[in-house]
Amino acid sequence: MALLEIQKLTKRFGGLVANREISMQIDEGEIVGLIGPNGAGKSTFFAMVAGFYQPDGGRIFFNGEDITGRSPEYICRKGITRTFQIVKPFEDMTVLENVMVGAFLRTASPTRARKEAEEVLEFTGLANKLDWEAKGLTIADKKRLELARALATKPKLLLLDEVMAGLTPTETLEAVELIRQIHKRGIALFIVEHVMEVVMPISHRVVVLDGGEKIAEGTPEEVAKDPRVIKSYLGEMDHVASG
Amino acid sequence: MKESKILSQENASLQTKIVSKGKTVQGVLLFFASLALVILPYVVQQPFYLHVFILIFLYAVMGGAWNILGGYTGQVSLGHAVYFGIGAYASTMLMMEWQISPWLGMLIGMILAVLVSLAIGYPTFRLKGHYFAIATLALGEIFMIIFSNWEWVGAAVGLYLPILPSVWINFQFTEKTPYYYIALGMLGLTLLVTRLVEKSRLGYYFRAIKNDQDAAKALGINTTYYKMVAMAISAALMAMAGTFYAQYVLYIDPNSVLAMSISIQACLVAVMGGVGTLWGPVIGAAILVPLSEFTRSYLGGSGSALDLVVYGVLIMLIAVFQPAGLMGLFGRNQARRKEA
Amino acid sequence: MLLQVKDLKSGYKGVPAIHDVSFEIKKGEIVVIVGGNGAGKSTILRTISGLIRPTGGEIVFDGRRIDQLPAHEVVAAGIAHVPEGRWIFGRMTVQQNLILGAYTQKSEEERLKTLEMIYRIFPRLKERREQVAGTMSGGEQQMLAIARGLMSRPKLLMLDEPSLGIMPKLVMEILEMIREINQRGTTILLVEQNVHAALKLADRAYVLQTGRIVAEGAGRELMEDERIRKAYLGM
Amino acid sequence: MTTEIVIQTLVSGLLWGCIYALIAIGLTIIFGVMDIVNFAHGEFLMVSMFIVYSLSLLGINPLISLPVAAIALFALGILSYKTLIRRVLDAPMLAQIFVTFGLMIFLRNLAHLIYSADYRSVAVSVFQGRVEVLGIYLSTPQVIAALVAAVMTAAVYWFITKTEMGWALMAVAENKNAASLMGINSERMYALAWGIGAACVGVAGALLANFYYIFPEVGALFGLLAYVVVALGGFGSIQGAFVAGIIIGVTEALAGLLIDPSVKYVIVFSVYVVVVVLRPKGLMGNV
Amino acid sequence: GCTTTTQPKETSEKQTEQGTTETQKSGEAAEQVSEIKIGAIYPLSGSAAATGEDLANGVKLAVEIINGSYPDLNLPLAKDAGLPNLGGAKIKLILADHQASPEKGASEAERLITQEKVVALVGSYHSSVTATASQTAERYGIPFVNGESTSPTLTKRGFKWFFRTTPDDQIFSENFFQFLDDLKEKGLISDPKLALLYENTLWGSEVGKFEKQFAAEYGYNVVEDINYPAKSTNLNSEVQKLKAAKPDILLQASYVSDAILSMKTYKELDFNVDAILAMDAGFIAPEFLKVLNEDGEYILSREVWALDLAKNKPMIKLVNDMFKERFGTNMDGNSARAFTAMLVLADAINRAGSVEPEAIQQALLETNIPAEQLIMPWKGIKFDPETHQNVLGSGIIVQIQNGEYVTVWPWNLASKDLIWPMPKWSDR
Ligand SMILES: Nc1ncnc2c1ncn2[C@@H]1O[C@H](COP(=O)(O)OP(=O)(O)OP(=O)(O)O)[C@@H](O)[C@H]1O
Ligand SMILES: Nc1ncnc2c1ncn2[C@@H]1O[C@H](COP(=O)(O)OP(=O)(O)OP(=O)(O)O)[C@@H](O)[C@H]1O
Ligand SMILES: CC(C)C[C@H](N)C(=O)O
Ligand SMILES: [Mg+2]
Ligand SMILES: [Mg+2]
Repeated sequence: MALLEIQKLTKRFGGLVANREISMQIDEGEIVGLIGPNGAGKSTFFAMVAGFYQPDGGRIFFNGEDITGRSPEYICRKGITRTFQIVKPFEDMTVLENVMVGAFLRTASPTRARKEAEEVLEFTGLANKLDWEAKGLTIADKKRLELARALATKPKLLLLDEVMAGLTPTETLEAVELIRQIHKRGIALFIVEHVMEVVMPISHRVVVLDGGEKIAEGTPEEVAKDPRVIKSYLGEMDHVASG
Repeated sequence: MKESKILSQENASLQTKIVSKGKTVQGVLLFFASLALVILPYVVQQPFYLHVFILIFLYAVMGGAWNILGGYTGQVSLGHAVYFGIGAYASTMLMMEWQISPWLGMLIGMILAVLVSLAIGYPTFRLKGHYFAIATLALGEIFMIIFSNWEWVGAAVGLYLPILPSVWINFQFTEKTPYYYIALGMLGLTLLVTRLVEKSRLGYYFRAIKNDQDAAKALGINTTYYKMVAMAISAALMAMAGTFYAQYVLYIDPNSVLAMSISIQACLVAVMGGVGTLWGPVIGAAILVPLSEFTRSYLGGSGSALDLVVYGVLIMLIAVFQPAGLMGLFGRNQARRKEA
Repeated sequence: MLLQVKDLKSGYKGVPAIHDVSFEIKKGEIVVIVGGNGAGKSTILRTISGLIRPTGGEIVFDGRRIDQLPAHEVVAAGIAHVPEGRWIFGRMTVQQNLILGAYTQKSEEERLKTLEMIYRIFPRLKERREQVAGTMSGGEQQMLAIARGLMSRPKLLMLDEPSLGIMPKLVMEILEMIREINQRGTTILLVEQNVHAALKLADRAYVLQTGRIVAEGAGRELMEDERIRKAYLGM
Repeated sequence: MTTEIVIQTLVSGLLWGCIYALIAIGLTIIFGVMDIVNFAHGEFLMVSMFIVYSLSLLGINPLISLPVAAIALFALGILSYKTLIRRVLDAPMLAQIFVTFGLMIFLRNLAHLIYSADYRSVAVSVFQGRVEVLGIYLSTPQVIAALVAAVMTAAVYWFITKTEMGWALMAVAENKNAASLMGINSERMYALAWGIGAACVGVAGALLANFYYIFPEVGALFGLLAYVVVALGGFGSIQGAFVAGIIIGVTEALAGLLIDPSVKYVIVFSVYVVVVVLRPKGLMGNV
Repeated sequence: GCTTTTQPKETSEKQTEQGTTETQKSGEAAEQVSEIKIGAIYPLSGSAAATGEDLANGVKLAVEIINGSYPDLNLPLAKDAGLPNLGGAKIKLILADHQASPEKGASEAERLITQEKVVALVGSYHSSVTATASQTAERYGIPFVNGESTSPTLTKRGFKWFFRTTPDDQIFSENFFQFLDDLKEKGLISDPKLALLYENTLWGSEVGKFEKQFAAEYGYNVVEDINYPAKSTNLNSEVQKLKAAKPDILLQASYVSDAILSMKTYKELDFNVDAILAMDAGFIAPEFLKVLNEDGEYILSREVWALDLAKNKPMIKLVNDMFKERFGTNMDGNSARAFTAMLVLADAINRAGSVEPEAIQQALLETNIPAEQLIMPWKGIKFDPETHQNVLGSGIIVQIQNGEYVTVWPWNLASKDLIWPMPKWSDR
């Protein structure tokens, strides 16, 4: 059975159809990439899966349960955690406290939450900024914090919306490694990212949106060769190759 | 990379040491301060000064109650007088109608306040920022008008509490000292509750909600539920203060226990002291109450409103120079450490 | 020399983020600053544009000290800063955003001319000019931010990670556009994580590490540099 | 109850609604730009009324004192900004609220100190009496105030949405740093917002002084309603404030007549609560 | 001075005992007392501050007359300087501000008693504040003489230390109906329709309650009964409701802001009645006429005092002249009552010959001041031994004629004829 199954999901903003009847699925332990031009509807799609937008049509099943239209917190408790493309750290709290908030989903004990948070921070490489106030972090660090916080909720499926943006190529490699580590922990990942150096090597499957519609789906190789994808999204691939 | 990690760990343990040393110093100070407060009535024989202390405790409880919702959870309520009023009216009516001891009345009032707070919170917690603040303000006024027209609770005429023998069960005393200890006890309770909240999951969730509700939801926090929890705790403590007020002043009417000014005072105390901090409301009350009492005593008799001019200027000065509240004067080092 | 930065020190709330940074930009150049996450690249740009006050050093632009000027006067002096995180006016329309970009440009006629040019470069913006900017997608917003920076017709355009969150096809287009803008006579100071592309584009580049400049040279030169390849290019 | 009385009440409510709107516009401007609720707004109104009163003692026609009051309040707004608000721009919202709260106490009692607590009225009012239209009485000064409210709403709306300076104000409102990167002097814009907001309430006060009694606490009466009007209309929305003012005015009048005067404000406040529960950003809020 | 400091450890019984011994001590010292501190708590800031100032002025004048020597005035203690029985000791007045808040009123009472060591208190205008301030006085066993709070409840609490000189709202409300009956007798009215308008406060709603009660008792027909929120920005709907009910006579109870506002609205909306019978307060505040000028004409208000009473009692003019000289305005019902309360208190202290609370209390109980020695139109001052309410007080009804408050009822005190009905707005 698929971990996440989405049937004909649709979202409109006034006249604009941001998502039109998109169906797809993610299996347990899978890494799926979601790519597409700016404005294609990726973040909107994430927002619906995570319960932040009410779909105008279609259904979402997680672990066989219909979670369409459920609240974000319900969906999170069930095991789907998202990050935000436009980061939303708890600014007045320290890095550690931020992550503890995530950890509290699975434990009520502050000591345990703290231990888990420290572990996650170690894992994500933020351990040396434990007691920084989140507002003092650079954007890239804030994105890492988003990731750490989400991880601390112990999700089964992690929705990452451009958490790898803004890294140097070396840092990108580290990030890819980090994602592999997360995956090793048995967490399925659904990743939106424009940096092909991240998406292509790690995704088992890639879904492509354009203008709110799904235009392609397949292995990274298949998708990268798809002329529609090249035309509307990848453009000339020379810079990708150079990575 | 590895090196820097080790370094920072060292740093961290160093910091913990400093912090724990700071904590012991704090603990010792706290112990002596509490001791001083406990023996104070034996030293200070002037009832008026005891009265001022009682008011400080009372306002610190109100500010502390407000702080749970407004300070930690970031939901600025300007209608907390509702719960204060419920506390005052509930214990008074129970006493007058059924001779129920105000102590029990206080508990019932707290429960009623919690119920009302949930009824208020459920619809209004979908509002954000100023919309929520004004909605609570409006609801506060609505309660005030309803009580002013409600015959059974004395309407606008208010209620004169019957003078009962000065025994503990009656929560009425001819002397100040018992009131002093009760108020001190209530303050202790408020601080304890705040401390427990602060250190537990609740406290983290409250602060998360204050910072970013969407992010909180994404981490599985049922924001409405936790806001209601904060509101309920806040309302219960506020109602407790309300009962105390009624028993202390022995006359209540909508104007004195349900007025907007009560809500604003509770908020002001917390803000001046420092919102979202344990001691903020205490410091706020310790500054504001004497300020108001003494400016009025020394300047108020002239009838020129000079006292309130001075009061207004002082509030502006504090807000301008210590916008994070007077706690900022104490907590600065800690804040630096976190930012650095 | 269009911009000279000498021994610049700056930071946040007393915590220094850059230390004694010195560099220069000649008229007509594209200069790139690269460096890891948190190195202080954005801080340099913010200090130049007056968003934060330097704690030491000098900034001379076009022969004039600007390090003590407030941000709005720096713009008037001819520097546009397209910040990290875009900062578009989300509640206003695309067109209003653009016109505000030309706030220092008082001639209506000039403004319209610039606007026309911008719409030629970014047809997407023309198509969406009545849309409320906040509802546009991330990439669309980034375009708007760059376009808005150009509206003031700056002598020096500073761009902070313009490719952040932009689809691959557009990344190339944007970098291409930067080259075009440069060829039309605007000097460029670019901060970019997309080190390959940026170094390719750059006339000269500086490498920043924990608030200090550790290397400089022509773009292609640096790309060959073994240390740089290791530290930033992941090779 | 005759239809005539209902209509008369409706009309009176409408006029008062316009006056509430007139008072609220200044508040919504300041909020829209600064995200700060000025708790001293009612006191700005009071100051304006006292200015008109003081000038009337010198025999100056309220028509002339109206622009004087507007200018004086413009200055007061800027002064408040420069001396107080500017210093708490980066402080938490609560500190901002309390600066203005302190300002409220200060102004109210300063007026008391200077003018004593007495009630006063402007002796040489030009806008006097009432007009009768089809058996409906309209108080002349109120009609004038209502007209000014409508004109001012339109003017302010035009200024904010159609002029470059208006856009600059909105830009600063949204993101001060981004605006300064556009070359907009945010300091000046903030001061301007306070100036304009205060000037608007100055006009309101000058008109109100013609038919309302004046005393140091008069601001409290209108202040609370102004907050509710602004919140109902949607913080920062000019048209919203106008519509909300009228809704509040009419609701108040009809509730008093048809239900019971003692609960008229229960109805008024309930309207606000119900509306925002259904539309959490007020009628026309976009913030 | 007199010390009433109590030891916190003592039980209440012991406290009384000790209080007695201490006061005895101070009683012995009484002969050397040169200054007697009396506290006065009034609303000196806030929305009632104008009235508060007026009241404070009344008290100040009384103190001046007591402390100075004014042989022409036939008032208690006027002739001699100070209190003769205490060796000419002077009264020292300590004013305090309660900001119309019951809590602050109690707080000020506390401070005046324990810090300033006042021997007695006067005040506090607002009945709600008098309620709490007098409670504090009761607890400390300090006499509290109230001259101007009219809630009947105040003297029904069984307090030992609380005394009230003014008649209460029950008496005043009844006065209206006695007046109406008198009008009936004169044939000015037959079966008038009454409307009631009163503010939604302690005072207003109590007045409303009594008016309804007496209307029923005296057999009058109430066609509209409006309890309106004080501090309304406008009173349009209230007035429309009144218009719809078409009453002949309006009975109104409002503080000054609403009194002014309502009159403006009556005029604006052309609401006419034969008479407005006002329950003083706002309608007799000095600002009422200052703001309204001729629009305030013909209002009938119950009062306890009017300047034209000087016709029968020339002393009233003398006192008023002194008042006017010092404070620039004429006295009114409020300042006259506050003035009287202070005289009553001083008189008692003098007769007690001591500042010992119990002695003052005893003297107050024995108070018997004849009508001639009052500036009030009362039959005298004598407190009911149980309730401590002055049983000799009564009200008058005044009408505003040509900008003056003239007494029109009771007929025997009237200085001018009643103008009935009041002219319609359109005929003015
Ligand atoms: N709240 C909204 N109201 C109106 N339109 C919206 C709203 N949110 C998104 N849109 C529009 O829907 C489309 C899809 O937006 P979305 O943010 O999902 O794109 P995206 O694929 O995530 O793009 P990017 O890669 O640039 O982040 C865009 O055209 C955007 O302008
Ligand atoms: N607003 C701020 N408050 C406090 N410290 C800050 C702030 N912004 C940045 N810093 C700190 O200043 C240092 C330099 O940050 P800066 O943003 O200039 O780096 P950067 O090179 O632009 O990094 P990135 O590539 O992640 O954008 C970092 O250590 C960062 O934590
Ligand atoms: C009308 C007033 C003399 C009555 C007084 N205000 C009171 O509350 O009792
Ligand atoms: Mg997106
Ligand atoms: Mg940066």
